[in-house]
Amino acid sequence: MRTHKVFIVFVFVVVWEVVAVLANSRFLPSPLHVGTTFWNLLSSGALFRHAAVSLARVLAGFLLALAVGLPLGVLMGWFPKMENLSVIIEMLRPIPPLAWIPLAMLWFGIGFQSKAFIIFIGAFFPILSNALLGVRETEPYLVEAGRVLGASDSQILRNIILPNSFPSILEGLRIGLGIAWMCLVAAELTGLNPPLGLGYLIMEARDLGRADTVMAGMIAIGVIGYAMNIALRQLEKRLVRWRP
Amino acid sequence: MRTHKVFIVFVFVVVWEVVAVLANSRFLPSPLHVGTTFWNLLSSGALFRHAAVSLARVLAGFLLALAVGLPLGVLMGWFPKMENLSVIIEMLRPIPPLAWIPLAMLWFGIGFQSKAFIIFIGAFFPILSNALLGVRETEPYLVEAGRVLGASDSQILRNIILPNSFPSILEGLRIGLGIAWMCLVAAELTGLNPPLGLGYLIMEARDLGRADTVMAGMIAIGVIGYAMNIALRQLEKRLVRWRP
Amino acid sequence: LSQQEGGIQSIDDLNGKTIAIPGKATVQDFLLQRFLRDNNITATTIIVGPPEMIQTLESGGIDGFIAWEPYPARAVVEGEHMLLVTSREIWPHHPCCVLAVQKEYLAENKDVVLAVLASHMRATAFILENPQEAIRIGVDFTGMSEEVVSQAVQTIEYVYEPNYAGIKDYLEQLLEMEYVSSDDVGDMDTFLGEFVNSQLIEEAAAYSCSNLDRIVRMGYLRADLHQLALFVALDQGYFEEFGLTVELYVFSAGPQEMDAFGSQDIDMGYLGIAPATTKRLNLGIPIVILAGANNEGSALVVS
Amino acid sequence: MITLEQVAKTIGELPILEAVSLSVKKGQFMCLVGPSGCGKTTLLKCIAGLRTYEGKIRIDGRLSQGINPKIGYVFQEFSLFPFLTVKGNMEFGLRIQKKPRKEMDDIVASLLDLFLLQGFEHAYPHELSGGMQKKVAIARALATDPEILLMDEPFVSLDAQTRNMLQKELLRIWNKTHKTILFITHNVDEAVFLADRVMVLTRRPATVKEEFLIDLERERDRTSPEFVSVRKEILKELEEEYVEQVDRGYKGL
Amino acid sequence: MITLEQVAKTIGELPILEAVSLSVKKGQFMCLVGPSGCGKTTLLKCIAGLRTYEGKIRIDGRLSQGINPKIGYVFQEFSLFPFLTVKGNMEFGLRIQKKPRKEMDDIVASLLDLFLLQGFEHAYPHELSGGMQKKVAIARALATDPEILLMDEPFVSLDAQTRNMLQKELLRIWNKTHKTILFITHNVDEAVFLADRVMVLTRRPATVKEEFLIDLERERDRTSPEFVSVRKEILKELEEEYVEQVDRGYKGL
Ligand SMILES: Nc1ncnc2c1ncn2[C@@H]1O[C@H](COP(=O)(O)OP(=O)(O)OP(=O)(O)O)[C@@H](O)[C@H]1O
Ligand SMILES: Nc1ncnc2c1ncn2[C@@H]1O[C@H](COP(=O)(O)OP(=O)(O)OP(=O)(O)O)[C@@H](O)[C@H]1O
Ligand SMILES: [Mg+2]
Ligand SMILES: [Mg+2]
Repeated sequence: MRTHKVFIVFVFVVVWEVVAVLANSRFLPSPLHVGTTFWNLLSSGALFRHAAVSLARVLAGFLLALAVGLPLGVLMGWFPKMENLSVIIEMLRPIPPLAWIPLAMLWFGIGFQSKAFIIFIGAFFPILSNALLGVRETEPYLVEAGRVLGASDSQILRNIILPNSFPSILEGLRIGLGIAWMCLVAAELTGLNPPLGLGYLIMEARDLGRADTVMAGMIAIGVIGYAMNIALRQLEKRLVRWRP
Repeated sequence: MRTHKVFIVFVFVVVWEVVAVLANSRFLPSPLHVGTTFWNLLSSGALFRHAAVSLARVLAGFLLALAVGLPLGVLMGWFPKMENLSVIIEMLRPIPPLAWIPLAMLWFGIGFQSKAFIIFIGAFFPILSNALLGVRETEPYLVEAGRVLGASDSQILRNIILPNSFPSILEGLRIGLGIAWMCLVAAELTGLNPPLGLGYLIMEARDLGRADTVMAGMIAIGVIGYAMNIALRQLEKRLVRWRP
Repeated sequence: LSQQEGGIQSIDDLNGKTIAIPGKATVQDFLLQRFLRDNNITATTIIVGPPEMIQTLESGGIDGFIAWEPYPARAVVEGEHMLLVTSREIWPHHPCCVLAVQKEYLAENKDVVLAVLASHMRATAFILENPQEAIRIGVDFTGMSEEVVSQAVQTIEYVYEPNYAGIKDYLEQLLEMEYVSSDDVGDMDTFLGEFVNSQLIEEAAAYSCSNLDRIVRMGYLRADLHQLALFVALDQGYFEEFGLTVELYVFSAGPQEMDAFGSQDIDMGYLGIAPATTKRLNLGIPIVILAGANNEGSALVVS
Repeated sequence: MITLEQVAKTIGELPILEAVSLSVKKGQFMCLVGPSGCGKTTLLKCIAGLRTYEGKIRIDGRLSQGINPKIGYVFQEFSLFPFLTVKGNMEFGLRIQKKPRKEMDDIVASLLDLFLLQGFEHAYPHELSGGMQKKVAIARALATDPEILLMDEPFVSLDAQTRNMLQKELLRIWNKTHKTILFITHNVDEAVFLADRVMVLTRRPATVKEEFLIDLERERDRTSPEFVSVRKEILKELEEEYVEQVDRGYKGL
Repeated sequence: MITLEQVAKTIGELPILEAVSLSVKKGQFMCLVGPSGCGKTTLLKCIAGLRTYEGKIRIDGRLSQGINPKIGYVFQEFSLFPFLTVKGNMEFGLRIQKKPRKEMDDIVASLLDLFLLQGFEHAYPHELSGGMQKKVAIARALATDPEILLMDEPFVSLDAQTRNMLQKELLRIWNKTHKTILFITHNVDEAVFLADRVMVLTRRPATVKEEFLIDLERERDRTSPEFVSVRKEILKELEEEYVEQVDRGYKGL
């Protein structure tokens, strides 16, 4: 498996190289060029500083989304009445993070919080959505079995619904995490002091026309996002050993 | 249910009104003010023109994501080897749509396609992800039952896996659709001819400091997104009657 | 001087304050740095998107900002804030927006370029001669209030001569700060000689034609009063007089317009000198600057 | 003590239960038999509070409302928690009752012994055979030592020896703890071997057709003439319902 | 014709099957009995090609590789497609074979009749009782008229009358179509009533312990002395395994 994956990444890089050579455009720098830039950014420590700031923002927004979205999704799946909230949620869901920026700045100023809010907006809905799905898809017989063993509503939620919908919840986390990173550029578009962050790095490089740095930033986001995704998968493997 | 929902929207508007009055800031217009702006945009036909263009872009990107993401997700869930592709996918997933813009313009120019591509980027991953989840979560006994009845791989996919993972797939579509709309502003940030689109409307209003128009645009996106979501739910209700 | 609640009345009050710029390597970035250096002030600069500058100023997140029009004008009109200095006072006649053309397009469609240039020059003259009428056109095109537009045009110097000296000055600063590499620039005068074409202005002045029957794809920036000449030319039908149809593409910022030049989706366009220069060099996007659109037109705003 | 008064239930257009009235005294062992699909499971679920119904159900004299903690239930269908091990499943009710760790371990150990499941405490349900799953489900219901046991075909899928052994064990536990037991089975032999009373239900919509008091000494001899004769009588009642069903073409809707 | 040569299977550390050799001739009806959890289901799944194994399995002389379209299978556990109606489930195999609509409808209609499920063709599995679900599962396997039938406790959860009726129906079908049938049951009575040969398996790891040829006229009389005596002998064999199991504490792992 591992060698397969390395191979696939290798093929991807080769294809990119070929396309880059054929296109011969500064807009599409070759992997080697991007790699050099990446390495320079890394060894100068700049990449690390950008990444650390972004990671903090993404984590804050993501954890907030988790803290609000997961319980809300579970409750909405559990209490039919709560499902009515979906009317607000489904309306807020499609609104672009970029459109939230003015309001986020108004509410939270230019600091950390407004960035976390933008990321929260992105991660919140899929987490909620998949938690709700997991709860709703729990087979009724499991709930009944819990009931006749004397479990209260909250015990059924904790001891049956949650473990049973874990795969679906984790998928929601994975999607939410991906979107949290997706919202990073929007979050780091404005109000930066100091001007740090991978999203900022990308947009500055883009404004200056540094395609290699843009790609280095994209790769940094890709790699960190991938690593966090792997961490979630490991968590799943450990917690969902019971699947056939 | 319906009255509950109307009530919840009503509460939401009232809270907004109160907050707006308390904040007394021209950056947070009251619902009434926004409502008037919305109505003016609607009756002048401007909102309709913006919405129609955006809808076409979102639909194109979303349908493309569906056409690629759904089969790919199903195949990745079905063939263990295909799962190795996830290494690329999980790396591409967190990259922000805004960062894709330069490449999108390079590949697809400035027109409809590059906008659809940005939206595709957003909708693709959750659709793929939830399709994969649905396939992987299909109980093995269903596959075995199909096998002993002589079903081939493709028949098992079509006649067992797909109907069985329908709820999960539809959740992916719902999430993907939400994110498609979320990417609209990013997609409509650049190179518009004519200058139409709800994302454009919002960003222009933001430049001009028209908070009421920004919000009217957000509401328009919210309402259209909600309507499309309802359509998906209706589809689910009709196709998943078999749930207990 | 009396200072109420840390308010800024004079230049010296800026010491130790936080001032927002729209982005690194923007003209405003250099204006502010020059201003701070000239006045021996230290201040923190942070990046805030222009649309959010006014509200951030009001919420206390920053003490001042430097931005292009119409944001200073809006701050004055809508928020009763104060222009501490205009960019004219910091760097007189500094270059700002320009009219650029795709190099290849210039070679192959010189007549079209001349027609556009001639229209641009006529429009600029119109603005200078009929300021009130120009303001009306600005209001029509941008949707801003008349107050804002008339406030804004006061700080903008509308020109058509390409500001060779100013661009050179700016480029030197870019090199100094390593936003562009000297490898790409090579010999400065050779580069600028190619990048800034000052001759066509004269040729255009004498150009006449009425039946070009051509389409030109033109980029411009959303709600940017620096590009008033374009709006005037459209409004007054100057392009049509040449038999030219202008297909407009709107962008939210200059760097994006440069990308469109790069992907050859537009032929000509109005945009800021900063993205035009940096992306010309860093991405090798072959554009030529034909004319200025305006000089100056930015200001430092405080509460 | 369980009392049903005119309990009825209709799902959609289909009447499932019709005017079921019966009562099981405290400490009694009652078996329910009836044709396939007649409504036995539905009836048991109504008593457990898992289904709504018309009419009245009283548990120890009080109108039943929702789930009663006195009741233990063995489901007919697969009902183990797939995400818990054998041990986790057996412990579930004890955890809910917040029993101390030590006590839980003791109970689980003795259940593992009783059901010959030693060595499988850490296996997940999908790693068990059908019969083993059934045994875990019974053990889970017994673990909390409920006053009332509702058992829906618990011994199905077990080999004859295990079944016999568990029948005797159930009787022993019942004797010792004076539980009230309501037991569904298709195996008339089993019903007569276990019960104080056997209730025969009609074809759907189910109602009480006939009641048999089994007044035989325990442990009962399956070959004794009394045993065989009651067994035959019950089978005859069932046969009637079956024939009726076949004649009427068993139209459901 | 099914031939097993030294078939063995181990899951993890646990040996399930050990050197199982047997053969079922074409048109034969063989029953498998054995203690709970000994490996019967595993053996049947190996034959169906649903599990990997060591050793050799031949179907009609050819080494079995993967699923064999000649084989029909009735699962022990719930196995209906929850997203299909009763009719949809019964039709599934026929659709796979691309049978014409008319033929499918005829087959489904006769199966609905046979299993007394008329009126339920549009019901989904979760709307059926346990016994009804079992019947649909059997019907689904019969629908495609496979040459070989592997049946894992198919008649469990059915009332005595339905069970008897279906036993006879199965024999009738078998007689008419000369199917090869391998049938798992815990009901020794059922085994002796149905089979040409009854194979007793040992406790886990399962291997063949003893084979009984049932050379009685059909339709068999369950009370005939021969019947009763074979039944007793088989039960004795099973008892031995059971006792052994209990003695050894049935340690699984
Ligand atoms: N996936 C698995 N992982 C681990 N062990 C398994 C798995 N599947 C089956 N087993 C073990 O294999 C043994 C035999 O199982 P099998 O289902 O074949 O028994 P059986 O003879 O059909 O029993 P029953 O009569 O109860 O149905 C059991 O001990 C079971 O625990
Ligand atoms: N959710 C449901 N929707 C519709 N019909 C249902 C539902 N649940 C049960 N039924 C119907 O109720 C009737 C009785 O079902 P029940 O499970 O109580 O039967 P049973 O007596 O337990 O049968 P068995 O002996 O087969 O287990 C059946 O005809 C079944 O189709
Ligand atoms: Mg039942
Ligand atoms: Mg089995």
